[in-house]
Amino acid sequence: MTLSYVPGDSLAHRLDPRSKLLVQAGFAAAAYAYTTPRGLAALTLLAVACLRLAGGGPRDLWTYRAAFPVLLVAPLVAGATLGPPWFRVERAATTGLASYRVLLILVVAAGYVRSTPVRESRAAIQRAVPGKPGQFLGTGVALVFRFLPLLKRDLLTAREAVRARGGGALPVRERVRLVAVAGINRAFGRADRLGTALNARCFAWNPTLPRLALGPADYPALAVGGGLALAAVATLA
Amino acid sequence: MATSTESVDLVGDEAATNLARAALFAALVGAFAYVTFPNPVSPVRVTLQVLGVFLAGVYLGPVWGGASLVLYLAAGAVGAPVFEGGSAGVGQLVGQSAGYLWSYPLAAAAVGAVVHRGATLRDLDTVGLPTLVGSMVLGTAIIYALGVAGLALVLSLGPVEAVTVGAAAFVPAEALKIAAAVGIVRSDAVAAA
Amino acid sequence: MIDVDGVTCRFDGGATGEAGGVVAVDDVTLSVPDGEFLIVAGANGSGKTTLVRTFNGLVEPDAGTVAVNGAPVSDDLVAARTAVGMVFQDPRDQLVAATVGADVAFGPENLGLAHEEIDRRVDDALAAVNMDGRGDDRIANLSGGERGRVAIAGALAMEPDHLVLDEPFTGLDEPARRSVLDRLRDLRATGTSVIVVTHDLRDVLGLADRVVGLSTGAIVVDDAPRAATETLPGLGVRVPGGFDRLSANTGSGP
Amino acid sequence: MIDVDGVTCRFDGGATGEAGGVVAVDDVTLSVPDGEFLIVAGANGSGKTTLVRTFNGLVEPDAGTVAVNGAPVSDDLVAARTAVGMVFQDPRDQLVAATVGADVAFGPENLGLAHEEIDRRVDDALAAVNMDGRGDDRIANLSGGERGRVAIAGALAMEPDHLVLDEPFTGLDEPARRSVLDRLRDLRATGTSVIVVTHDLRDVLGLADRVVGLSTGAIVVDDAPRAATETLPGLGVRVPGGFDRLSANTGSGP
Ligand SMILES: Nc1ncnc2c1ncn2[C@@H]1O[C@H](COP(=O)(O)OP(=O)(O)OP(=O)(O)O)[C@@H](O)[C@H]1O
Ligand SMILES: Nc1ncnc2c1ncn2[C@@H]1O[C@H](COP(=O)(O)OP(=O)(O)OP(=O)(O)O)[C@@H](O)[C@H]1O
Ligand SMILES: O=C(O)CCCC[C@@H]1SC[C@@H]2NC(=O)N[C@@H]21
Ligand SMILES: [Mg+2]
Ligand SMILES: [Mg+2]
Repeated sequence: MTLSYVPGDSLAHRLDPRSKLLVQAGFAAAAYAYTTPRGLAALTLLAVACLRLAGGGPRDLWTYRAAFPVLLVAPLVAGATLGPPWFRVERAATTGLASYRVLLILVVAAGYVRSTPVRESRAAIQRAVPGKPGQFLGTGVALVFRFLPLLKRDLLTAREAVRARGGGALPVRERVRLVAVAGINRAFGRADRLGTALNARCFAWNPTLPRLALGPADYPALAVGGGLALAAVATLA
Repeated sequence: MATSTESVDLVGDEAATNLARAALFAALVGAFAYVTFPNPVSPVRVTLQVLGVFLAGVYLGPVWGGASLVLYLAAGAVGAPVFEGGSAGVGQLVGQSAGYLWSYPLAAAAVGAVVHRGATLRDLDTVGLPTLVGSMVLGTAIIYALGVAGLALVLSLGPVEAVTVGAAAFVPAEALKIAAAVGIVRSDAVAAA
Repeated sequence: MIDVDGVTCRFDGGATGEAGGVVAVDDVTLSVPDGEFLIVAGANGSGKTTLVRTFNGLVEPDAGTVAVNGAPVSDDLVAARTAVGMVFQDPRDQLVAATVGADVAFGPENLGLAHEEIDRRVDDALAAVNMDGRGDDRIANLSGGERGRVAIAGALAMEPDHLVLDEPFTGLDEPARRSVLDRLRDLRATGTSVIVVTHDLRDVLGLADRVVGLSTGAIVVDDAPRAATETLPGLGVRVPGGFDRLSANTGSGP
Repeated sequence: MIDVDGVTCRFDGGATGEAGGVVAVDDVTLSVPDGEFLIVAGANGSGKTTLVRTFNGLVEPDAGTVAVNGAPVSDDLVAARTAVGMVFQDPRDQLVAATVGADVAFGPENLGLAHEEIDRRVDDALAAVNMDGRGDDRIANLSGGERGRVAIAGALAMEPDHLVLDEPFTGLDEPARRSVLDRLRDLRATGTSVIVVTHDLRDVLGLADRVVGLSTGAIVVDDAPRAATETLPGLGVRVPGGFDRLSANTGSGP
């Protein structure tokens, strides 16, 4: 299970991707500005609300499991010292709060990811970044999404081909080598064929952008995002 | 029936192919992010991402290699499951491994610049082994520098701890990845890019 | 109008990677008037795909020129690519988006059309390949024939002046094939030239105005369908059992 | 002998990614005796490819079992894969080596055969698809039909007990198709069962012993060719203009 877009009609699904990106950015800034027990307690409520409003739950966080050991061990590493007193609680606590802050930011991001289809992200990017850089980022990002399953497929079909043709009994190392080389070769070929396809289909710098429009629900969201960002700036100033 | 073509600004054959390749390598780094092993000496996991970063620099050169990793970060930010273990979202870009992630475009560009001695690509068969390995060592140094700085900043670690956890623990793994990259680049079965 | 004048395409090393190279297209001269339905026939490896790819500049000839609507392709790629729509031999090579609707919309979006116009074209094109209402399907999950149909829809949605289809019917089931043929007939009636590449004439001969037969890259037949069918079997091309039985076979004779 | 017993295959989410999923194969029971020439026909998306991929374990059924030569596929995948040779719908999915000869030899090498035997099989298989002497060609440089022919050769060289071909003739020119059909006829005579997946019966009906028609994953026809052709057009399958005209059309009637 990886974290990805899940069709639905939750509040977050109806929001404009730009509002959601602003909320995320504001949240991250606030989390850095208020890395205190009270600040993080308040932000915890907000983070959980964000994920809930996107129809998500604890299961969505499972994809971040790789981050958990770092977040857990970092405070211990930070607290440990090479001489007496061997462990300094206040340093461990500081790092512990920093770890927890990262977790909260991940929770909010999960809400965005599960409620925003690729097309909308692409449109948001292309509207936020004007001109060719925006088109490069927008289309490029859409292509990355497109390649991910294909790459998996290329490796899988390379494996299937090897198996279907009696390679199943080969030693593991040989199979891995065959699949890796064939898979990478296929992927390279695919990129070039995709380039040709883009050309044949008039791939242009200035296409019609997908429709995006702020709805009534976006204004409170923009206010939350903006407010968080302002609050963060206020403490830093 | 005639469509007015004056306003259509075609990307152009070469740029479109380069964009496709850049996206492909971004996806490849993403696929490599799924391959993770626990590191016995560090809580940070070993991943294959860095191998993808090396290959992007080698095959695409400094400009498109760097651009490829920019796409990688952007795609991850808006939700492609391309970061460590299939995670995604803006959060990761300010999280504890943020330093590593932001270093990838720079590292790929550096690898590409050393291998190709400039912006125009040269035939990989003419690139000597020392250049190839040297470029990747430089790339690794950039990744560690930013990665360690990121750990220190984000998790408020001291310099010694950050270097231990964030760099020293990965040196053997990175050596293996450099060897694998050399193997792939030198394999004539891969008639790449 | 597409004008091909003395075009030759060589592949370095060719299939065997040997010196000398392969001549895939050999001094071809050909002109396709607007509104013509042309079949390009020939055995495997006879150069059909390579030839039609010069029409929109995907392959650059080593000698000779191609002009579309009077302008040389090499001078104005934008014009050539918008004027010549192409369905690739392998649909997988052509699909660029993740869902059916997004893929069919890709071309029209690049033309910078208005949203309503894009939506109309997408609906229209999907209907022509019997894929109405499947815009949200994921391309990765389609069956082989469904993929081929989406590729055709993507080219139809461009509403090009000239439409090139490289073996378009191979994976299509009977209703889809009929529906596409109906659309091609309509397009021809509105002045679009339609160029179908194939080595199986049974499905399309009834619609054709003219057949060009290739052998090792050179034109060996260029004639009306009825006359061409006499030479074609010698080229490794399938023709209908009897020309007069055609309409019974394809259900789509004129 | 291939025994398919109550097989159902579901795809999570199906094409639309919606909850519930798509039932690609729906409770299929079927048995293919040795030496039978079976056609599996059906419209695009009717589940043909998914069904035959269960025969060698490339798709695992969600319910039901498949047994090859008496042994359940899931118990011994390696045995199933050596007994059932398969030509994929898209030849690109199947090719694993860089050159034609190396690719065709790949399967026999995995069987651990002697070099002379491997060489004999490779030459034999390439001859059957009219690609004699092209062993050194690079696969990346082949035309679409040539690639399809190499894929078929790769399966023939395995000399499997059962040979499954998923729409094998779509890209093949007429001489190649005849040559492959001749080889299939010989194989059947030596007791190999041949299973051809298609939605165009015109090319193969003359050789078939039996036709199974699928519609949305379920078997709706299972009959002798002549009888089956009456129901099949309703399923979106192309049949010869008239059954008796078949041999004239395909040039390969029995
Ligand atoms: N990229 C390439 N490099 C070298 N040779 C090539 C390349 N592409 C095609 N060829 C060779 O050029 C010749 C013509 O190929 P082309 O694809 O045009 O044939 P085709 O008529 O479309 O055949 P098919 O019916 O099989 O699709 C073939 O001999 C092929 O092997
Ligand atoms: N990986 C997949 N995920 C989800 N759905 C799939 C997947 N593969 C196939 N399907 C769906 O299952 C159904 C049967 O597909 P299958 O490929 O077996 O059809 P087919 O009969 O071989 O069609 P064709 O003639 O087009 O090749 C189709 O509706 C298809 O969209
Ligand atoms: O969150 C991410 O996706 C970034 C993970 C970073 C892992 C770093 S990269 C350098 C070092 N070498 C490894 O194998 N892992 C770490
Ligand atoms: Mg071709
Ligand atoms: Mg199929």
